[in-house]
Amino acid sequence: MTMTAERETPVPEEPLHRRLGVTDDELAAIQDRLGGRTPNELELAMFSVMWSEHCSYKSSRPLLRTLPTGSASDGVVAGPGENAGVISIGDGLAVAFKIESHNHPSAVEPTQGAATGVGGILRDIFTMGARPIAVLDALRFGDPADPRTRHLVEGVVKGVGGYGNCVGVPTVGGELVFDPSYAANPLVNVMAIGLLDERDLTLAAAPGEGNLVVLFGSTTGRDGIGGASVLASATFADDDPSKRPSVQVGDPFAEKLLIEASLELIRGGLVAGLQDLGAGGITCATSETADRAGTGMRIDLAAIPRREPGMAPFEVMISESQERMLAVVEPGRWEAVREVCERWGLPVAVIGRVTGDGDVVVLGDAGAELARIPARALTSDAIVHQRVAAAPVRRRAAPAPGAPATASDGLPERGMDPGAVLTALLGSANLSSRAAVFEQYDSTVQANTVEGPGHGAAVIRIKGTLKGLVASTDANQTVGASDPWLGAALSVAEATRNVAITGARPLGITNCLNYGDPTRPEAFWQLSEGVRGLSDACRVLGLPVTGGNVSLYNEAPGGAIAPTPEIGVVGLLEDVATLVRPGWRATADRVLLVGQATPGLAGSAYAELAGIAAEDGPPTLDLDRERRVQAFAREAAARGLLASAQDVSGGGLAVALAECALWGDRDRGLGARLRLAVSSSPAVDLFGESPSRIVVSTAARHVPALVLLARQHGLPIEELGEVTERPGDGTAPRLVVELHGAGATGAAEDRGSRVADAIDVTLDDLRHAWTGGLERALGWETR
Amino acid sequence: MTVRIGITLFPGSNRDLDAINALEIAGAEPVVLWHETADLDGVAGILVPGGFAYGDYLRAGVIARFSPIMRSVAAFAEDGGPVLGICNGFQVLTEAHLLPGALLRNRGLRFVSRQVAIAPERLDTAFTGAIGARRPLRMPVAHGEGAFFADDATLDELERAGQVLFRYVDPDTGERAGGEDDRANPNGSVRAIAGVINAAGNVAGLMPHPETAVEAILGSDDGLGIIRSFVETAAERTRVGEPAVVGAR
Amino acid sequence: MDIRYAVNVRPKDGILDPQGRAVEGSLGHLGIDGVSAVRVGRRVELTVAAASAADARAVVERLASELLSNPLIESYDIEELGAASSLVGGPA
Amino acid sequence: MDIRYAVNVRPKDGILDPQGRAVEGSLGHLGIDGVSAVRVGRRVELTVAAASAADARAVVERLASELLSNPLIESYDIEELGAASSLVGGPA
Ligand SMILES: Nc1ncnc2c1ncn2[C@@H]1O[C@H](COP(=O)(O)OP(=O)(O)O)[C@@H](O)[C@H]1O
Ligand SMILES: [Mg+2]
Repeated sequence: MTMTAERETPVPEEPLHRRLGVTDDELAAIQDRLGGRTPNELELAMFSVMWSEHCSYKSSRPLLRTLPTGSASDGVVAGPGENAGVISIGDGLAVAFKIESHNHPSAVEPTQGAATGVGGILRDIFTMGARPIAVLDALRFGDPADPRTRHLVEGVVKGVGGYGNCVGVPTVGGELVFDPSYAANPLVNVMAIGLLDERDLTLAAAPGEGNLVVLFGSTTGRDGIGGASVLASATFADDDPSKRPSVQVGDPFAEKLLIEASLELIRGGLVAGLQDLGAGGITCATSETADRAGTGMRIDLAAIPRREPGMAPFEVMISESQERMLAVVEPGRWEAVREVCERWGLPVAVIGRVTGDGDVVVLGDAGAELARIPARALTSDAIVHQRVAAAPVRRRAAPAPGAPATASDGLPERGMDPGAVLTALLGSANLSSRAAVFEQYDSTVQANTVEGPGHGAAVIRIKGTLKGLVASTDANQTVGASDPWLGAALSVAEATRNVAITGARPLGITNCLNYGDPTRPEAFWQLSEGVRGLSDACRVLGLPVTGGNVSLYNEAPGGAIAPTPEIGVVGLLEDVATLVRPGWRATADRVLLVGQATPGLAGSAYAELAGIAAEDGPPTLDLDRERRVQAFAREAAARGLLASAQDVSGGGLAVALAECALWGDRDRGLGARLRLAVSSSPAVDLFGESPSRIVVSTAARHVPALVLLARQHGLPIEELGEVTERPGDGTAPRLVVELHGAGATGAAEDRGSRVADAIDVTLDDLRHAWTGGLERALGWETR
Repeated sequence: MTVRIGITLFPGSNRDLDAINALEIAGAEPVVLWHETADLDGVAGILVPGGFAYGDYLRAGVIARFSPIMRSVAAFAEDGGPVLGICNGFQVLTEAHLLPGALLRNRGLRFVSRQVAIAPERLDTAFTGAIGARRPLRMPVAHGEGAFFADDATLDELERAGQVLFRYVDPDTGERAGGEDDRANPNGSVRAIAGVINAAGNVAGLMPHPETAVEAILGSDDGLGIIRSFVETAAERTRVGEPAVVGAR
Repeated sequence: MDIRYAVNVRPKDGILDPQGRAVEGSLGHLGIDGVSAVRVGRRVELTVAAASAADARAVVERLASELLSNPLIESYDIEELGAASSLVGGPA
Repeated sequence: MDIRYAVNVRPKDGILDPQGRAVEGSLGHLGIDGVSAVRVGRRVELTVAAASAADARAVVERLASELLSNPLIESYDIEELGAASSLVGGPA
């Protein structure tokens, strides 16, 4: 649906094009592309959808051109511009992956909005000839205590699960983040991964003048006519509600049939091109496939199977009815194509032909020509806006009285017991276990899930090979709010680190850029800084960006969302048996910290909890060090030096250690006795979220080799202590972290106490906090 | 010669790949049986897999019951052929009256997907013979309508006749799970019943997924014993050409 | 003749109805009281074309008992909604 | 007074009804024809205790619009089933 048009509520006396969200200069540009002619109603509707931000990327296209998109040498088989990125993984196999947003529809109708979001991204995957093998959902909402938020969470989770569970694609990971900036504008970003035989790679093009244009899948109704709704009410004077555009409803059962039928058509070599129908419906699918092949198309409206009587031509052309596919078929193959679709119980019809004139032509009753538009005018030659970017002027507020002067004082000044802080963080809405959500998702169907949701990156084995795929989604919106470049770079760093610490080699990146109104200079500045951060990080890490999606206008009267560059990564594990997991493995293993904490608590979970003044800046990111940390992790894993590896992210080192302990010994839990040198401040060392750090454990005999390897990569490494044995007396294992060094003792003396100089908590207490945290935050009754 | 096991494929079945994988590991030859055909292709046993047959709209499993293939499956079961229904397959078999009871919406009203623990009540059946000593058996559940239900009279009779095949148990203590408030009972099944067998002893169904728990790398291979038992029964039957199944006690 | 029917399916008495319970549970938040015995069931509306009203009725009876309800756990009743006009429903 | 009501919730016209479609698709297997325009919805039966019939009605109206139906994709109607006897429905 077109975000632009949805924003302004139409004023009747305005000219039609404005009511459709088409500006005056855009209308002029349209006339220019029509050789001076003024578009009729139908043509205008088609342009209004295709020139929407959502379909045309008219604000972001210039920025996206700056991203590194990789090349054949990176194994990239298909990059941006296709329905999904495709990267070769050897053995004649390739992986297709892409992330996409369904923020707006989910805000309106959470269950159907999220469900159709899953359906849409899955179609992008199997359209390429890949069987979908995994879904990850990255979700962002406002305050979990707010009834409105709870309604949205309940609905979105129901929608994601209801759809993924039924189509039989496991949902293996994602994110769930609460932040006030999403209160009125939740984010629902869904990533899908597919596996294909490289020979089956299918592109969304319409070659071959005279080929048939075939529509199969669900029938066409008035679903999600969105922006053009004004046209609906303009066209239908009467108030028959059935004639108003309606919410898209997902039918996962139909999608499942669509997957099987599409893959069968592709394997049988029956289609010359395949395109799913998403935003812009038939208009988008026809013009894009024609433009890609440099052809045109003639569409016969009457031939399109309808769900409802009395639909106007524009409704049929821009309807966003779900679960539909467009295929380009050589006339000689039509019978075979029909047989496949009908066997799967799917309506199928020839709705037109590929032509040579480069125009998309819509024919009405008795062949009357209702519209004629050059395909490229709707797609590759759509208007591009050069938006204005301006950084905000920041006024530095005077520190509140009594507020800590420097971050380093944060913890001691407040006299907090670090063990209590850790427990509070683990039980917080954002850091507690997400199980209450992902246990509503089938994460095991297809029998390939090696590591499902809950313990860092997800791992899927590739049956018939030794290989495994490792995937993660991440976005850092808290730092991005003050420094959008850093926020984006950190997002890439964390997402790829999550994958690298398993021993896998990240293959490439897909991204979903969730930002505000690009016509606002500050919002556009955030977007351009975000793209720059994404681009810089990917260049240093040597990763191609193979696709993604841009969602703008994520604003409400309350303000815009924090800039949210959602990053999806897929990595390759050559031998899935060598997978390194985050949980500690065995008693007496040594625990080491690779990397070093740097100051800067702004944007951390601790800062939020302790109310650290915003003057304290965010941590810095050294992209080259990030690269070396990841290279170190992969090499250590490859040489079998790692018993476990966990990255330091939300909640800092203390939370990372707690997760290693709780997830230890296959979730039964393992304690540890550790000593941590506190350089500057306990808060920074324990709870700071400075990047490029990982906690590893290994058998004592491997320690020297590990230390040497770290040195070779120019990385600081510190042995913290060892994994302790389960107490024989049946009492719970403990996590003990003694602090020593200047920072710590100073703090202790100030407080005249020693408690704050050690974390000493039982795993039972940590587990209780971590396990129930999300349900408590959402007011879900625990079961 | 490896035994051929049929897997019914309805539009919307989605654990068919899991079932094929498990049967191959158990040494059988999987044969896909399309819902529109009534021809069983000479298979020695039939596995009705998980998924959302016909979308599971209306009531899970009800629409599948009327498909041509299910009429043949009913006949196959009638003359003693071994039939195993897993998850959606269990729902289909109860709707088809090949198994007692019904599967209601999970008491928590939410889809439940996680590792659970179950224990067999009997080892002398066509579906449990090869399980061995391992207890409890860990395997995933993934369903929204898995709360087993029957009225008390029926339940008493099922228990008396030894037709309760699996119960949910506490993963740590191995003790029978409690009611709907016990996390070990993922869906609120009455008397913690996870699976049942028919009186004749040749048709069984369960909600958890043994066919997905057949390789250590997938988190558990505790399900393999169940699949093996089923495959061996089918193999046995082809050898002697008649039911090698133990009926109700 | 075309006749439109509704088939109402409800959980049998004595069968626990978690959906009904959930509705009752949420009444508090809405500040509603005095509501009890909530039962959540299905309502299926359909149009039958048959030679006679009796034939049509027979078709609905069969659908209701064999497909739309499970006698073990559900009971049903049939409502006749009158002669079907094309406005009612509209093809799904 | 105790009054028993039924709230019938159905997908709005024009809104895709996958369930209705699935039922229609399965009729062939049942050997049933002549059935069309199948719409699958919910039926919620409940008892309201209120001072007056008007009050009771108001409660149901509110429940139907705020809790039992999703106005974006569903429409509903309310049936009065008469004075509630303990036989009707029965507590969940
Ligand atoms: N909405 C969700 N759906 C599925 N899995 C989720 C979701 N949210 C979080 N998870 C899983 O919970 C775990 C914790 O999430 P997160 O803290 O973002 O992981 P990490 O710290 O490794 O980035 C991860 O395994 C993640 O995949
Ligand atoms: Mg994360």
